[in-house]
Amino acid sequence: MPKDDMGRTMFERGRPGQRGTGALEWDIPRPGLAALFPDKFRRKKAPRLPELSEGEVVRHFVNLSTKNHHIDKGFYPLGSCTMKYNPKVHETLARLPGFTTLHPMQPAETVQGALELMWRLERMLGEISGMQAVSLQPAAGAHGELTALLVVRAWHLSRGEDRKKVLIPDSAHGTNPASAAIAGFDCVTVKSGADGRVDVDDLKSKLSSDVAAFMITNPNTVGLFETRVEEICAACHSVGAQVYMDGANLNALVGIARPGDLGFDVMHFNLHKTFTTPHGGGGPGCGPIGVKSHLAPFLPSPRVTHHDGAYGLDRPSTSIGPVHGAFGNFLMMVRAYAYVLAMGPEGMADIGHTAVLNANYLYGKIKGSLQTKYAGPYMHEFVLDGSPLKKTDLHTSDFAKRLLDYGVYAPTIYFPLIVPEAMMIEPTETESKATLDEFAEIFLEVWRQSREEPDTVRTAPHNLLLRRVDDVKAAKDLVLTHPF
Amino acid sequence: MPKDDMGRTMFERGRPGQRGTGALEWDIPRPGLAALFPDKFRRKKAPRLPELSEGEVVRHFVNLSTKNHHIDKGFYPLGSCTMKYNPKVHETLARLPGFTTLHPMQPAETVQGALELMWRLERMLGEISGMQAVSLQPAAGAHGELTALLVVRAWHLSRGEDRKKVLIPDSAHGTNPASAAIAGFDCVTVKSGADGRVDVDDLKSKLSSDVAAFMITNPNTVGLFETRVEEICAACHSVGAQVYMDGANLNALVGIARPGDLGFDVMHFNLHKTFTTPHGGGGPGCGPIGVKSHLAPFLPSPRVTHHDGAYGLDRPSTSIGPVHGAFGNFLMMVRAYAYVLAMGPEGMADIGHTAVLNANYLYGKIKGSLQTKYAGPYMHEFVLDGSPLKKTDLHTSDFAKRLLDYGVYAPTIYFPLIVPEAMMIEPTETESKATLDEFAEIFLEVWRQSREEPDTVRTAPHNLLLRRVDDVKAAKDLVLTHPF
Amino acid sequence: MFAVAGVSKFEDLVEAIPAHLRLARPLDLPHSQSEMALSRELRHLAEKNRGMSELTSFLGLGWTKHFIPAAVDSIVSRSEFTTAYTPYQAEASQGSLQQIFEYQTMVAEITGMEISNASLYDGATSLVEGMIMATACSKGRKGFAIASNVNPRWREVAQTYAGSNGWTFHDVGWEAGTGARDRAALAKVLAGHAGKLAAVVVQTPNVFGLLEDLSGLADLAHQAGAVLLVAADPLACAIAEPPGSFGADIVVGEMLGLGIPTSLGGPGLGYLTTKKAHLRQMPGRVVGRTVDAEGTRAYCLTAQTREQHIRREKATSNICSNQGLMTVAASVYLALQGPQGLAEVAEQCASRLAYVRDGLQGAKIRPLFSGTPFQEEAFQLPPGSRARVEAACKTARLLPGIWLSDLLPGVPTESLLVCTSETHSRQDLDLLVSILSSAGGAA
Amino acid sequence: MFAVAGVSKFEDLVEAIPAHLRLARPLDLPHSQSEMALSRELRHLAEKNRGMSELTSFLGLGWTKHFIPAAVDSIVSRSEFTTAYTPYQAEASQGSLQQIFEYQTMVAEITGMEISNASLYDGATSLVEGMIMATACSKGRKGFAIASNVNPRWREVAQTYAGSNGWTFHDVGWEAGTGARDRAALAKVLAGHAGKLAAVVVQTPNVFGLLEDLSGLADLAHQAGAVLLVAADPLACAIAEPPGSFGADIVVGEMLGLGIPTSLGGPGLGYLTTKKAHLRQMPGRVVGRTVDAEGTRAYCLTAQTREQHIRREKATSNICSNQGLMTVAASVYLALQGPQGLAEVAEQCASRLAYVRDGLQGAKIRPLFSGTPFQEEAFQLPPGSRARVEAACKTARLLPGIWLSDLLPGVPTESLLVCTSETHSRQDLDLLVSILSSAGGAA
Ligand SMILES: Cc1ncc(COP(=O)(O)O)c(C=O)c1O
Ligand SMILES: Cc1ncc(COP(=O)(O)O)c(C=O)c1O
Repeated sequence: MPKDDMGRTMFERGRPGQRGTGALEWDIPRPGLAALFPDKFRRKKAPRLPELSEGEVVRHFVNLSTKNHHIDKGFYPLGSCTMKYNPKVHETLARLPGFTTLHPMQPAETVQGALELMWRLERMLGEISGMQAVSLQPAAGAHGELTALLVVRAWHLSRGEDRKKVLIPDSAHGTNPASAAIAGFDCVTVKSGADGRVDVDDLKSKLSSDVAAFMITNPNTVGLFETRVEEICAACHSVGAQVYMDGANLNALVGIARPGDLGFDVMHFNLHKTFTTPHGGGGPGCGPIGVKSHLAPFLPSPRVTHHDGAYGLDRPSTSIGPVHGAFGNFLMMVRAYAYVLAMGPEGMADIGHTAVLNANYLYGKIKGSLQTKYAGPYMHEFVLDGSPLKKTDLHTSDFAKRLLDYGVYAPTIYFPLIVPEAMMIEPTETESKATLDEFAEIFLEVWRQSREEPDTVRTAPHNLLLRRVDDVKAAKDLVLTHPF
Repeated sequence: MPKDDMGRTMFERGRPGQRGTGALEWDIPRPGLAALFPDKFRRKKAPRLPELSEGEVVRHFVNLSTKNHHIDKGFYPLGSCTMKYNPKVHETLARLPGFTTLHPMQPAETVQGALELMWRLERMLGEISGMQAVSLQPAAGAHGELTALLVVRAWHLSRGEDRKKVLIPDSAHGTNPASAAIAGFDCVTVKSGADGRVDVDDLKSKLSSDVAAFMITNPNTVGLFETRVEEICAACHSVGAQVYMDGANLNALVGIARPGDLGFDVMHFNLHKTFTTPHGGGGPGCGPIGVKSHLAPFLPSPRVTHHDGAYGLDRPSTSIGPVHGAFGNFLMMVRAYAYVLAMGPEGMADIGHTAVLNANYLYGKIKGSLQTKYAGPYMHEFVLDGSPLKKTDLHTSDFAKRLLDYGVYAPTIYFPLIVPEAMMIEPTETESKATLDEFAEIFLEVWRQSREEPDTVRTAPHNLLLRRVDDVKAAKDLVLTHPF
Repeated sequence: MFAVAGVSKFEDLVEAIPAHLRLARPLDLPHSQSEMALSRELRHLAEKNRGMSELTSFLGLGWTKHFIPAAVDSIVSRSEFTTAYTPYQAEASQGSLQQIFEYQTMVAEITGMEISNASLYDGATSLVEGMIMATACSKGRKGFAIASNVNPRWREVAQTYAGSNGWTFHDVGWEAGTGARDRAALAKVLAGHAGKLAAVVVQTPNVFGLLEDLSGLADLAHQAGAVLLVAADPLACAIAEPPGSFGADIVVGEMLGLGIPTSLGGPGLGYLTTKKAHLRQMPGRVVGRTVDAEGTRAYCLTAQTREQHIRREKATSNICSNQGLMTVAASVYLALQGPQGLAEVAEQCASRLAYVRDGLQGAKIRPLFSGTPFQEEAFQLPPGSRARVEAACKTARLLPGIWLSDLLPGVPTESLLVCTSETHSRQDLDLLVSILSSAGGAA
Repeated sequence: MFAVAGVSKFEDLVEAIPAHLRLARPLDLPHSQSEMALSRELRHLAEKNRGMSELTSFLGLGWTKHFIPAAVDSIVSRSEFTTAYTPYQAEASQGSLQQIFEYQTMVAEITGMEISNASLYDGATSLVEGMIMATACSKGRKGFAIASNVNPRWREVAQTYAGSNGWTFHDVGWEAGTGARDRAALAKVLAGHAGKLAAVVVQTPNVFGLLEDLSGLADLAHQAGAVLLVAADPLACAIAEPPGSFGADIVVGEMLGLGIPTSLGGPGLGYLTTKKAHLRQMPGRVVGRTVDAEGTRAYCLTAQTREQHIRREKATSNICSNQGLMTVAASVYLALQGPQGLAEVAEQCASRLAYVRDGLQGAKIRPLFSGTPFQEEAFQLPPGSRARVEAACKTARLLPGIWLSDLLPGVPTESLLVCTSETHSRQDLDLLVSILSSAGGAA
């Protein structure tokens, strides 16, 4: 029976007329729908929502939930995603009625605590990053990228320049070019050098007075610090271009080095990575941006102000305008604020230290199998080249699926594009040595199987609720809603 | 790896010096342990508690948790246990700081809401049961039994009688005789008749002026209403004995008939059954007792009072005294109170109706396999006679283990003692017809296997994390704590 | 661990960071606090706010307080949903995948559309994504015939994106009597910008809380070669004919309120539904149904060639992380309510507004417009009464609504936009009516 | 469904209930309420209480408020633990079983004993169960040498059970100077009731909050053929030598506070640890480690022949449902703290009491006894000051402690039992000191 039940939706359960909530009280007269809406507005055919009791709904979702891997279950080495432990107190605090019941249109004097929290968090992020002004409004990293590029665009325009190009390394995350395009820029790709870092000569050759910004991830997506960052920034600045840091990998730097000190003009944070707000199966995130002071006037409105002990809101005319209907994902800010308080200066420094040590330790344990394309040491993550798997006609995706069989998640795969058959591993600082050792053992075992019994790997997974999922069929059939 | 990891304790993980909580603030001088305690009091060897990070602790318990069957996962047909759905709002309400932060020694004027809730719940239980006074203090059903028997004893003593015997049917739950023994009584067993109900002649033959009480479960443990209840009560009363109703099966009666109206003098409730407070893997429960007015003066102290709009506490001198250090399991009372409000008179009546219908429906579906020993119709549960399994050399316990393989829990087995190889099935009113149908299908399939491939059943379970657990070895080795 | 890492000390690991660029001091942050201390601090901040459990609030504008059954958070808070990542590895992520598939189905059903994506940040950005999508559906056109009675907070966000995308907005005003979009004005825009319009953009209920009559609108848009983009309140759709029934091409909006607390407006949940024919232009993630190697039903992310990680600068959107967990909240909420429960909540909201309207009638306070409201409506108070009303509300700890003129040019300064929901008791409504009647009644 | 059930209507199913005994009217209960309405009502009741988040409280007596890390409830509230039954079917209940096994291990470690059961209702009933067990260990003896400084609330409960069990209590008073049990009095009782005593019963810290010196006590008890039964505070055991080190036979007590909120005193968590030799007399459930058919490590309920469902009236106890979920709370709490964290909490509690004692010293308010307190201590205020102190505390919304004389005969009316914990800030302590010093200081 469990097998038959796999994938059965709510729409295939229940019975007509059932509902999971009790009838509401009518302490006022009930005019009836006909009296409320003229016929032309009234819905004729009810939406086919499930008809289940509360118990059935709960059972459905509880059982669904257990079909997920998640951090509280086991190791989650997704590179670039910083799957670290999310402290439970954040969940409690983000559920305080004093935060959850606030309305975005309330008068400022009734939301002083919320504004204070945002004001303080902006400054904390500023101190951590070495940036001079911060906006918390973007709802995720990509949203931050886009917002930051709009800020850069506004700055250029304010100087009478309508620059058209944004330079982006070939190792960049897909959101970088996508954000640049939506911000109205043309993307120009900068090559990576033989060492996996930006090819500075290629960069220089592409810099011009039409370049609005260079977007660079640091540490970059192969886990390497951009050692020539000063030279890069200087070159960009010399043609009037801004340097943007994709801060998705900030976890590696906290307490070790600050983007602002490195020369960057603007960056985004992923609170759902570095500041451990939970990923929620794909969000909500929070993607604040930090800027040097020359860009500050252009940050999204409203801005939180603080005068004479009172917090307020301001909408400067220089601002690019709002990028979110309200203030962004406020409850994620609550969690990040609590995290910074828990860490303090000492704890913050430990984050980067342990993240870097864990990554290099883990690579040390497994490098007898697959190897990286670019030499380390690495920062918080490393990227294996999966090409040797081809010898037994396997792909990185096969290897990944086989890892799942051992109760761990797979690394990020096929990203970045500059490493063939890439397998990107980020252990994070919250995993113990014991867990790293266990993962290394699993990894080496799968490596052994890849050579000695490749079929086991090719047909993985074997131990999960499902065998290999047919994504080709999914893309062909495109069944995107339940066929009633 | 998952298999190897089975059963690994917290004590086998972690590393010395690790802890899952941050250091506390010392905003006062820290005298140090040596200054606080003379040497003779100071602990020399720390307890070997786990040394883990918060993330490791959470991961440990989350993974443990998923090794449980539970109501929110699937059908839980444990007879006599009333495993019905526990509404989620109860969990929220029982966590309101206005309830959880109360101290039992607070002045009554600072806990008016709590006292009001208890006062009202007492009266609600009184109305539901037809009893005239209720005490919420006992912490579980067995505690209620014991408390009730002490009340009965005090009443007899108040009349100058020191009666020594308690009569108990052979079908009774084990707590009945155990409670009677601890209340200082000698237990005398009353036989069940051929119809599964109390053998009234046997009862009468054992009644005497030395009998303090007759304890009877109604509906009884084979799911039958004691039709001759009036005659039973009259016979007992005629010799001055009290009639006690074990209310574990009250779910079958709510809104249909009231124990007080049936003639019982005293009873206990299981809020963790009829009033759906969650079972918590074995508690906390809550076992209020209800009595007719002649027994009320003897109820445990303190009693909640209500005069002139103010709630207070009283300790009548006639009381047997307290049976709990405080007021009992207060947060369970909060949940039960919310449940009564949600149900209302209409919902209450539905409980009994649906519970009874579900039980008889389910028996109708499976009676082609195993059958009951005593004829129905049944109230909320029925008890199958597992003897036919012996034909293929199987036992009820084998059958139960095989059921587990299909993602459902097993019925209560080997209870009551009057049915050989008993299998006691209580579906409850919160299960849908679809779930009953699914269970019936599974049951019939296991029945088929029992005859056609008994080895499959004998060696079950096959699909769970573990195969059959060796309880004989457990009882022999008696490893009751982790061997460090 | 250093030995395995191939170094002898930590500094060796970060030698790639030029020494002078490393941070030589501890960060200037508050000292590390215990969970007890920081909980106290956060509670203190929370208590500095006056939430809607303390104030009686009639604020709406798409962020509406509804009652959230406890079962919602009991599911949302399961770490299986909370601490998972985007479900990349389908075999170990069926929980989130099936949940999203079910969410997609329910949102499509509610809006009357064929398909849905897996979420967008919020209502305002869903409008923007809808507009970007419209430009793609119309092969790059950049003009928008947009109703002036679309939520101004959303329009502002669209404005932020307009410059870099080269968008032109052609405003379509509202009718003075009904508050609905001005049909004549729309006809003019359509005629005046033939061949340039990507979309006709309307919202229902509009900023005045009034249902827009969508009949015939799709044809008008399509005749102009544009798509019909409708921002719609999902709760209103429970009882009002949904945009899909009127041939809308893209429907967007905000799901906050349906299982999601207002939380200062975020995290909310932007949705986008459309026709299957427009799938290739749709932004964001989408889950499809398929099978595994043994034919067992399974779900996975699909149609990914639209997305940034594959198509990079040619992607339909830059969105990556979206509002995943909020779709869990909305899914549980909608599943609990079912069609009946959802309709009852909607009816409650509308009926409570009618109760307020009836009450104000007595004090001669009339709605600003004659259109059909759902749960929000603008009431016209006498000139000069605003200060009196505000003072009376302050005393009563009541937020009576939003003064429309703070939001929108061209409306009288004493128009108050009042939003009711099932969470308002009769007493709450009576209090509002009595304050508006006495402080705001005809002097 | 009726057809399958073999009847044509509901009444046929309940024909066994004589018609005149059936309830002919609806129950007289409040009307069914929606979740929203009943939540409002319960919140209203909760708000009628003044909890310890609103009052500054120094109440203790074994129900002590400690900070509970959020991870505790995040585990406890998982329905896997909350909605499971007693783990009868081991193969489908390993979660609860292993958790209980780990709990047993931790409680045994903390108290320094060999084995533990799976829980009892609360501290008071754990004392009773310990006494019942002692009678079994001593082959039916019914006398108890019991210290008068055992928590009177617990003694009262024992008294309730005494009559029906035929128990006799021989009180052992306390020393006027130290507050500890009176050794001479104990010697007298032991001598006077030779052959009749089941147990010597003491508590540490005792009702005055003072540690009892247990050395030599086990020998004295054993010489009398009795067992040594110690009620012990598990948190004190983190830094104080536990009863097991002194040869105690049975240790009982209350775990409330350690991951479990005070909640008007329940649900709490009674524990009982003992020597392996006494297993057969131990009340309640116990989990043991074993293997499955393939040799994989497994856990199951064991030693069940002691229990009511097997032994019925000969069982060691009548207990069936116990406090299962509370053992999850305590287990998570103890696992999070570890030995270091638990010791730090204990040290904080004791240090904060020392701070109060030092502060009161200045106002010449001295402890009632000279013994060594853990986190609770009785202070002697000047005669006649109680009313003044109570009035001042009421104004300051402070519960300064428990007036000992309300609880125990033979102590001065102005002895105030003050309990401190890590949750008291320095300001809280200063406030207490200042109120006691001014209102309760020498007049
Ligand atoms: C390097 C990098 N940049 C940007 C992003 C986009 O962030 P988000 O998903 O928050 O939009 C990611 C997310 O995975 C990333 O890894
Ligand atoms: C018939 C019956 N009586 C009494 C009890 C004891 O109740 P409790 O476990 O709450 O002590 C039970 C529990 O299973 C029972 O089924």
